[in-house]
Amino acid sequence: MIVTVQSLADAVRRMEAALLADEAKLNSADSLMGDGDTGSMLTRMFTAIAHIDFEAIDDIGQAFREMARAGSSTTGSSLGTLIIVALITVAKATNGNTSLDAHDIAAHIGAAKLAMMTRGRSAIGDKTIIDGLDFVERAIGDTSTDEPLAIRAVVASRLAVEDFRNRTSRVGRARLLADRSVGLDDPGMLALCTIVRAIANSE
Amino acid sequence: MIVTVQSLADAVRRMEAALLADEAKLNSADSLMGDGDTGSMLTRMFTAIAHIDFEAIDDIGQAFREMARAGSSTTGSSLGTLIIVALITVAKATNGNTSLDAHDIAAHIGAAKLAMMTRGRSAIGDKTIIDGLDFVERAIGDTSTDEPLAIRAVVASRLAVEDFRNRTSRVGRARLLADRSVGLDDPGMLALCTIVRAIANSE
Amino acid sequence: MKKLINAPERYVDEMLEGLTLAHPELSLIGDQGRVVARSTIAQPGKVGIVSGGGSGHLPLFCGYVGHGLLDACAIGNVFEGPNMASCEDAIRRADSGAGVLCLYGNYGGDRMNFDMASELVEMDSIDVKTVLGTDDIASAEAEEAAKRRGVAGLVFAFKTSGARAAKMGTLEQVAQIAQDTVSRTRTIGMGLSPSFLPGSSVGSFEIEPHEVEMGTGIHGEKGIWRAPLQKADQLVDEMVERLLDEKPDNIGSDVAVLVNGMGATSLEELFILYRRVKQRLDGFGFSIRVPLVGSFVTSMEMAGASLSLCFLDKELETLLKAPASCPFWKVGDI
Amino acid sequence: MKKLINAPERYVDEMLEGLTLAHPELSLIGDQGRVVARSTIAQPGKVGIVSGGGSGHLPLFCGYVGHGLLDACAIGNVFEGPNMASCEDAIRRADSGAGVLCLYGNYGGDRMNFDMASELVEMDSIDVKTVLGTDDIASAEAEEAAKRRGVAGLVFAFKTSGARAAKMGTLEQVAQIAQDTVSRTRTIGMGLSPSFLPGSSVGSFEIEPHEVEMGTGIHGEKGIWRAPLQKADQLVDEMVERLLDEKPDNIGSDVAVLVNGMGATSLEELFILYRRVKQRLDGFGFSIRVPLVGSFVTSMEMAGASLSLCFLDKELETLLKAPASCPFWKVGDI
Ligand SMILES: Nc1ncnc2c1ncn2[C@@H]1O[C@H](COP(=O)(O)OP(=O)(O)O)[C@@H](O)[C@H]1O
Ligand SMILES: Nc1ncnc2c1ncn2[C@@H]1O[C@H](COP(=O)(O)OP(=O)(O)O)[C@@H](O)[C@H]1O
Ligand SMILES: [Mg+2]
Ligand SMILES: [Mg+2]
Ligand SMILES: [Mg+2]
Ligand SMILES: [Mg+2]
Repeated sequence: MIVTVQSLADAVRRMEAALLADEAKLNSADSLMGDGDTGSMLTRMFTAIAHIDFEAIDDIGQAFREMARAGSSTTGSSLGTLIIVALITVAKATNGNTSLDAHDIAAHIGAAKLAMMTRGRSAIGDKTIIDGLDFVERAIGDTSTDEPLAIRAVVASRLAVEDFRNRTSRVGRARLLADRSVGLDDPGMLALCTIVRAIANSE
Repeated sequence: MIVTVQSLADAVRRMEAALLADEAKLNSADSLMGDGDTGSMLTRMFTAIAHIDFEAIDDIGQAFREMARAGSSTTGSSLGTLIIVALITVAKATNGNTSLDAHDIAAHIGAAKLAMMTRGRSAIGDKTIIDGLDFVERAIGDTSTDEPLAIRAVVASRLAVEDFRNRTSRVGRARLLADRSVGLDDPGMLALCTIVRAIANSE
Repeated sequence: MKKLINAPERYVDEMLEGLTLAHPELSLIGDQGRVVARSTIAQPGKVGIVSGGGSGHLPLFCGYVGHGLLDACAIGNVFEGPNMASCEDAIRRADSGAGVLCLYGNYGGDRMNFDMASELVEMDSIDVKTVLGTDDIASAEAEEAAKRRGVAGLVFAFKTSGARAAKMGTLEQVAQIAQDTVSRTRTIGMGLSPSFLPGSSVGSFEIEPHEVEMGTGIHGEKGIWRAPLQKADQLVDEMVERLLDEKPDNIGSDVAVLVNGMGATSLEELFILYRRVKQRLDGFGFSIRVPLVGSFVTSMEMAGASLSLCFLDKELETLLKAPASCPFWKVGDI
Repeated sequence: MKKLINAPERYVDEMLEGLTLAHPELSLIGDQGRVVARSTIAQPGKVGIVSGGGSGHLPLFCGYVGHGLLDACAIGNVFEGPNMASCEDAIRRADSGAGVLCLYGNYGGDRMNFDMASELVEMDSIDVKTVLGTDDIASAEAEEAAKRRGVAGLVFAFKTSGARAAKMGTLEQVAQIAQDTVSRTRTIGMGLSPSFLPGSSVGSFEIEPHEVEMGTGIHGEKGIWRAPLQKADQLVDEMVERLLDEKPDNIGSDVAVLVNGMGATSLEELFILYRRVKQRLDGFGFSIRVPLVGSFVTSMEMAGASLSLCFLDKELETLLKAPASCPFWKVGDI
């Protein structure tokens, strides 16, 4: 299986629709500890990304770069910027190719995750989207099963939410609020679920 | 019947109590067209007036002057200031006397009313406390009946309210709001009812 | 209503204490400590300018005491005029031999107390002239313009007459400038939510969560109409048109503009309003010479805004741009 | 929530348009029109100072662009950091050859975008240094002070570093002053009612009509405790004590104070708070050299206030008192 600009463009449209559908849910998850804008920000961002004229692009690296550019024009929020960082990382790695091999997806996610950690000054275990990506990366990279990639990714993104629900958040308003985060789902991890589900939902 | 400093002091204490009891009612009457402070302002004003050491005063003109001074220290509101103007007028007219004759009350009210009209630039018929005083002045001055003064005054202050209820206000927020004032009682006239009732309630 | 206060009855005095502690260039004087005056007395021979009014409108009134503006200010309780003694103290303090202009809003209590105080000081040969702000076009019909109340537009008159006094104009000249400014100024307000007297849980007016009221005064006085909130541009369009409908005769094309916040309305919103005001005035051929955007005259926590236009001539423009300095407003370098 | 706007998605751009129309000394630049810069470019050789952050905090951030303060400011959507391109445009605009200080609050999005922009401009040999405001003591424990967020106290750092830059300090020196100011500044806020993102009916935090929350951030971030509203003096006492508990080592007795309103809180209340702050600081032997009271850093229509202390040395005091001028704050004569 390979990812082409065409299939990427289709996935983007599904992501936009899925984020729109989950907008209120994500906002309200963020409003419990944060400023309540995760859903609105991502919807705005992916609406701009979905407006890219993918037809005019051959190079998949170029497509990711345009996605980063379009996304960046809409936000400077933490989560939005981290996603842009991820897109730039993948864009650099795939530049010059017309497609991306499914076998490389785990490695791309890993590289993106590292770039996000560097930029975000956060670590595995902080209860952020990074942990969601970490789960997804490991699930996709798992060679001991022949369950479809897409299914494994969706399940992993959900498992990450479950796994972290009763742990404490370590970014944002930091330690003073940490206790309150126990029992709450991280909005970035929830957003990753929405995105991964939309990508997987290809039929 | 005469009014002495002692009977004036007693009346002041009754006025204070009556205004306190009617505070909320007067505020809410004022809030329909004005700023909702008639009751609170008058309570504050008469609490200060009631604190005067009337025992130490012989001259009734002096007593009225002290009332004006104490009242003035608490407010610069329209109604409060008009009452102070009235007190000053009576103080000047009675200065040097130890008491005030009941037969002169109508004339004192008339003089106070004129002073208030001059200072307030308002006229009979504007639907203000002036009209209430006008009714009371005429009722007290009426020589064709031997109903007690106090009763006549109380009845007149209420009749003024009834009489003006469906007329339009001509002071304050003026013409643009005039229509809305139809059907509403003027807070200054209501306050006069409270005050006159307290004065009359001497047993 | 939640307020950061200690006790309703200490509200005004503690506010004044804080104000003068934070701004040592202002002093609290008068028998009852209800007069704010410049700590440094103005030079002899300068006409004094006094204002006053109820509390709850900061920066109005006492925030405008300063160079090129007011000399003293008498302060009343919340939404009540200053009492006679405070008016008298303020006038006496402001007098340095050249007379005093009393310049305040056209409210019954304020006027009566300033008038009585003026009569008293005139007995001591202090010259007093009075000019009343009457800019709120929603407070009375045009035929009764003299009955209108003074609201945010008063600030223009403070500024022009203050500058004229600083240039050592006579009382006659200073009062003339103030009157000229008032005559050329028009304001209309709109309210979104009321203010609350300290200690009270009843608002200064009642309004539904989705409504706006056009024409509200700075104490929450009722306005012209009330309807579901419209877009900012639509509200501004109506305000501009209502003001221009009442523009004075024989004016030029230069205007000063004040987009004023009533307290709880954010600067962001005021700039969104100003953007449209500018578009519309440009469209009508006016040229904005002095744009002011901010909370210059408030009503505590009331949400809403007002728009004031002052139709300028060259002299008023020069006076508006002359240096001035008070705690809340600095113009140019002194 | 009622706001005087046209459309949520046009909120920021229309606000910026209004701001720059009302203040021609500011210009809107950048590809996306999300950079506010001084219309007159600073003299060559002056270190540039750039800030930036989300919208909804006026006068912060872009209101502080002016002489003796900021040179340019990158603006994000409401409560979101500015995007990378805006940060880059702002830095390039502010550079006149002597390098640029990026001085902003310690928020994830802001930091990532400024960092990426800095890396880009450094490729063009523009020197960039970064200092982050971290004054909000409620946003992380003392052991993790570097994780704290920048709130109202940032204004002190704008002022001191801006003055140092105006005196033609080197990038090193300007950054040092900014860092020194940040290190000596502590803030704590309290919230009474939330703000609302344009178009949203859900507040930035939830609070009962009779409650106060101690320690809220300028986006409504949750605080330390919440309880029925207390008297102003009692709240101030706790705030002063919490700040003094965390005062830096080796300080003298001089302080600058900022009693800041979050938006809907009236100036009257701020002065009532200041009165007590002054009493308490006097009691602890501090001397207030620079008292600031007003809405310097807001959260739209949020009600509440914050208290910032900057523990001064002679140099910081001189810099705080040096002339400066931006639309919302003028110090001295330029
Ligand atoms: N420094 C960071 N490192 C990793 N993830 C982060 C970081 N900051 C925020 N996030 C993620 O972003 C989410 C918050 O997203 P969002 O509400 O859109 O951003 P903002 O905080 O800018 O409003 C968090 O739930 C978390 O998953
Ligand atoms: N100029 C005036 N002449 C006569 N009566 C007046 C005048 N102004 C106000 N009043 C009276 O005062 C009442 C309002 O009182 P109050 O609410 O206490 O004063 P304020 O308007 O200062 O808040 C009115 O109902 C009216 O009877
Ligand atoms: Mg968020
Ligand atoms: Mg009233
Ligand atoms: Mg009143
Ligand atoms: Mg955000």
